[in-house]
Amino acid sequence: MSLPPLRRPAPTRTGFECDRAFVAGQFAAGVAVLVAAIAVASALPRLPWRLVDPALILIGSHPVINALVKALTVTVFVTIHVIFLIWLERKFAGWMQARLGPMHVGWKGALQTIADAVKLLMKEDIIPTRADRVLFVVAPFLTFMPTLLTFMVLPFSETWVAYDFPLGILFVLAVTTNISLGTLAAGWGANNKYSLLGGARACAQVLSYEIPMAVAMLAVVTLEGTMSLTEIVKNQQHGWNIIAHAPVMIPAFLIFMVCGLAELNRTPFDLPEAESELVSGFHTEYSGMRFAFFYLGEFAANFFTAGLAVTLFFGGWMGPWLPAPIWFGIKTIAVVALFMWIKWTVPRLRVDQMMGFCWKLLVPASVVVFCATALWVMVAQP
Amino acid sequence: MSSLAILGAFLSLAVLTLFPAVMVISTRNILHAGFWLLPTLIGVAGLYAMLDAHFFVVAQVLIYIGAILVLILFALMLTRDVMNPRAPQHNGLLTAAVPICASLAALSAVLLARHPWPAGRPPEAAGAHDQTVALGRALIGTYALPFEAASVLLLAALVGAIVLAKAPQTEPPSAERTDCSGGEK
Amino acid sequence: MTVGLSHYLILSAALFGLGALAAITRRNAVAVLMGVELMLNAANLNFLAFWRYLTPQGMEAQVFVIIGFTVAAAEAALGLAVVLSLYRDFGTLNVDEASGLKG
Amino acid sequence: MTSAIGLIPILPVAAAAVAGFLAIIRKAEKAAPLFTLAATLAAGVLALMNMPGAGIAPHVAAPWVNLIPTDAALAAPPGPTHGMPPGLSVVVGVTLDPLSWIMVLVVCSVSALVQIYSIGYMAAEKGYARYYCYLALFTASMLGLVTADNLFQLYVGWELVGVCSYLLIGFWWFKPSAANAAKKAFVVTRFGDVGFMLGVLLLVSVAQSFKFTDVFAAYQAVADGSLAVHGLFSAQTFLWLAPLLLLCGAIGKSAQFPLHVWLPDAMEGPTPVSALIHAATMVAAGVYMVARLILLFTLQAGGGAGAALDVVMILGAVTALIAATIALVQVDIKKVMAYSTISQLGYMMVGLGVGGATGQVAGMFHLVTHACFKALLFLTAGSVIHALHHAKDPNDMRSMGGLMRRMPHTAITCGIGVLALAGFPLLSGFWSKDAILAVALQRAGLFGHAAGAGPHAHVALACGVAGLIAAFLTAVYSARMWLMTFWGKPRSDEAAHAHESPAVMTLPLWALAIPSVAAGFLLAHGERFATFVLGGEPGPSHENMALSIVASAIALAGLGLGALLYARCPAVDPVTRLPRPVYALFSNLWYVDAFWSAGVARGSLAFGRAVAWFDRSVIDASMHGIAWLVEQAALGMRRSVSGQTQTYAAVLVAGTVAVVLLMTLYEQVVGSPGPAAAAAGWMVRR
Repeated sequence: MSLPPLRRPAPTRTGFECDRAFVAGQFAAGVAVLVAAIAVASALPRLPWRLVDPALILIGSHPVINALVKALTVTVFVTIHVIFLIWLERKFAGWMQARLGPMHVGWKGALQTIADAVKLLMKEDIIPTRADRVLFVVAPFLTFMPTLLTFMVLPFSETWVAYDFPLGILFVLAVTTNISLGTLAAGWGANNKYSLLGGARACAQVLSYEIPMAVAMLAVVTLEGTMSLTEIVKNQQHGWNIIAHAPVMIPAFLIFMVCGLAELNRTPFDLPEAESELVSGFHTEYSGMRFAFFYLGEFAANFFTAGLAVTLFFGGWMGPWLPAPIWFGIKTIAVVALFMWIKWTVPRLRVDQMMGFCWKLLVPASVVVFCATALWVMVAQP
Repeated sequence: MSSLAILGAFLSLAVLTLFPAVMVISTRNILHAGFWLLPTLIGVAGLYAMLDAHFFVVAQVLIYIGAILVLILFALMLTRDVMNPRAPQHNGLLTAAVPICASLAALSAVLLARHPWPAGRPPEAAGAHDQTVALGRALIGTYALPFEAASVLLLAALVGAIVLAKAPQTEPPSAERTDCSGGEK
Repeated sequence: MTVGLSHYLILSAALFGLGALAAITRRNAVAVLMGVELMLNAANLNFLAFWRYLTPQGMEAQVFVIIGFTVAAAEAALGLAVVLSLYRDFGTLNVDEASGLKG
Repeated sequence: MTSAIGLIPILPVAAAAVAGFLAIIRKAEKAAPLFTLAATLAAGVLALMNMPGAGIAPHVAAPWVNLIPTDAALAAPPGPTHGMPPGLSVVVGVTLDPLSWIMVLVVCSVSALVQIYSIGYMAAEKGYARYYCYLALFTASMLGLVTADNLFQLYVGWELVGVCSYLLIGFWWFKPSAANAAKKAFVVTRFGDVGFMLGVLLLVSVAQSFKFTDVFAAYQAVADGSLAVHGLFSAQTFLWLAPLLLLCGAIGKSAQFPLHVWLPDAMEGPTPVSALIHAATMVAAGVYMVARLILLFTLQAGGGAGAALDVVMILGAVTALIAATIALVQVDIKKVMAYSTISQLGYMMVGLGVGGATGQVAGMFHLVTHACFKALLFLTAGSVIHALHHAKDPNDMRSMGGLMRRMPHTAITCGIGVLALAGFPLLSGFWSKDAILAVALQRAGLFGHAAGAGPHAHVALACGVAGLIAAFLTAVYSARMWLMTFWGKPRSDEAAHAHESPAVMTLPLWALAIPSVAAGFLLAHGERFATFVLGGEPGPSHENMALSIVASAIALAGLGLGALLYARCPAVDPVTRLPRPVYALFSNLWYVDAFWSAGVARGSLAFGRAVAWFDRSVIDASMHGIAWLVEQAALGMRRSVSGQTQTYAAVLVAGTVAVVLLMTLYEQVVGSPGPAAAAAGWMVRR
């Protein structure tokens, strides 16, 4: 009796054996979509709006209405771009991990995030019985609001900035610190020890890394002599800071990047929400729309930090041929991609390592960089 | 803006400042009292903005909210096991202190309001950038000494805080541990 | 009716009174600190109001406010260190019970 | 080199510091004499190199060392052009005029010899370095005193030597007698020093300067009537009061009657100290001071009153006579010498009391020769005591005798000293004592020149005769002392087995014996001493053959009487066979000590007890009452200190509100700011 010969099954294309080039193409396509969207948006001011609707001009010139319109615009942008960023992140993660990522909803899963958002909106709004209801409810907003505020001063171009604040950098520093209030409120409000630990960790982490980050940003301020973000970009028209002043700006950028990662609670500094230790940290008990807010804030901060890095070090909206906002978008997405690359590559630090790294290395290093910048200014630009 | 709008802004900021301050005093939950401090501080920042003190608006947010308030809340969380919202939150001075503090505020308010201050508001303060530049020059120029004194104060506070907060190296035996609160509880 | 200097002064007097009330009557040491912060805020508000209305060209008031911020920060840091050692040594934050200076 | 004379008082201070350091660390104590001796010798050499010539007195002033800067001096811009600050200020200065120079040499040489001697004498003592520290400090103070060019420095040195004397008398502080003697010396001299200080202040208040030259000028001006004296005193009172007050200091420091009682007790200190301080130098400070300021006394005498000078002379004569009689009956060898010293100091005062340059020269001459032979005598006494230190009372002459054969160097040098003291012809004491008697008796009109008797001739005559009697007594007790100590057979086992002291102690004896023999002749010959002291101007000669013969005869008679009585070593001391009341008077020290202890000390104690009673039952009681009230009030107020900081804060706020409210209401009612507002405004303006 002879048994039929063993046959290997025919290879099938599964999600786990996808083509890397294919995924990269999808990623590129996503970037192209975003760029196109921004291009369209950048064309909008060139359209003859004034001819279309004089009433709109009237409304836009009134300070209060002007402010409201700007606020609304910023809010909408923050909300919308996060949808794209989340999709991008998932695709990127898929690419890094040699899989496809979301594929089914919309073209290449482009609408997956919207579906998820709808799902979150539909979910039951759970508030734990023993929770501190007020703080539990307020916390997501406290986390999201500062991030939203930072976008006010982020210059997409010379004119595309909601509030060209002369003390922009200081404003950014002041506002971003307040995120820790939200994490504290969330950690406390849930009445859960993991949440509390996560909240405390997040607070300590943000406060600690704020210092080298601020000093690194002050180095840029020293170099430029202004705190206005638009002014800083304009001063870079003869060369990006990181190239023109490479000896001091490259270290400053590195410090800024590390601190930015920590401020964003991203790997390798994602201790406050370390899933394996703290079961997602301060938003363990959150679900539904409240959880969405945390997520929203996190991704918006991601984009903002990248945009700030671009503004400070990579010439902001400056660039040839293309409109200014498109350049800004390209550069920012590149930095965001850098963040994602790090996130999906590096393992998490231990909590004592993280604090020690900040206080023992980053703070002194940032001070050294700051002093070096002052010397550089004195020597190179008398 | 019209003067009415300014008055409206002022009044709403005053409410934003004072009502949470009342809540800071009266709330039983000490952590909530800490969070009530947030609108008060924001209100004060808004008043700074009305006074054209642009730098201090941001500094208020950065230092008072970003640093001090967070520090306070942090301390409250570290000591949460002694927090009991059901225990009385005010000492026996409450009945005496309310009229005292009310008369303090009322007396100062009356005296300050009656004083013949120069009427009107000087036309324009310098812009945010110029103001900050002037402040920076003042701090490293005319007022370098106060500035250095403040930095020394901060350093001393830093060292003092470390010394105070550092746990004792060797715990004395619990039997011999002195009870500083005295035997007259 | 325009907003004048006395408006700000009265507002800061009220804020100062509230802060003093918190500092005097609250039993929790941290709440006492909060009251002190309120009082410092009132003082800073006074400084800046005087600066805006009386000496808009001078820098004294602004320098004073900087010092005030510094003092507030130092006070918060030291005060919280005291609170922590109070908590460690007494097991309470009730300032009524920490009366070692009793005559 | 002249500027280096500033180092004369400073070098011993440095040495004292080094010795003190050694004493504190208790290491290498034996090295202390090296430093102190070197400093003392260096100071002496500095003085030798800067010998004042005719009309030239080396002087350095340090205007930048201004002990009492005046406002004007402080306001003056600093710079080399500003020499002496104006106004009442003390410019530190060191002067080396003949008077100072002589004193510096005496102090340095005696101090150096005593330090050498002490190497042997103190070898076995504890506190060796401490001893040398004190000695060097004393030397420094004495040098500062004698080189001062102003009253302030003089006074500072004056008090410092007093302190050093206190420290050295009480060197063996664990002996109650030494401690008491130190206290007694300090307290008794304080009586005089109070007067001295008042005198200094009186003079300075008139002269507006501390400098001697200014003081003299001012005093002269007051005498002339060209300077008015403001204040409590009239010009006439000032003229006699100021020198008398200064004399009070001399009475205390130079142990004149009636404040001499401290000096015999001071013999509790180590014997070399007695030689240096209580024979040669410190006790001479009073004499030096009077000589230095003789112009004040003399000017006043020239004014016709003469009271101060007469007081000096009478005091000196009384002291010389009384001390001599007491010395006659003492059995303690050091006490004999102590009273002898007092007696000789009285002689010097008699000389100074004659007044003017002649008296100054005579007194200082005797000071110098006395320093030589009395230091010698004390050192020989120390040598004897050192040899007998096992005896129960090594000072008691009754247990000595026959030491001539055991201790030949000591005996011979002591004999020289005794002869010099007694005024044996041609030895140093003869010349100086002769000079004093000569000036005194010449003022009385005897043995004199054609000028005849000076003012107050009867006083001078009485004092001269007293001096002659004292000279006789001096010869008697000198012979008694030497014979009881060295002649005959030993009267105790210790005396029988005594040994000569080591060379380090006998060499200084011989070094002092030479000037004891020769100094008088060398200095008196051709009036060298007078010429030098008076700055080149040859003084009038006082040598008088007749007086010399008389004095020699008296001295020889005294020595002969002493030899007659004591050469055969009588079992019973012949002085005890004096008539009983006389002996009682002598042996009870003329009841002076008794007067002080019974009258003054008891009186003070009784007064003190009364004051103490008042203090306890009235002042203290009222204070206690107040304290009780405060305590009761505090017990009541203690309740308010609850330890509750918040309560304090509440009270603080309430108080502020109340004060401001009251101020406001006051202003409302009265219409003007109240006193509280004014005070607040004043404070703000400040």
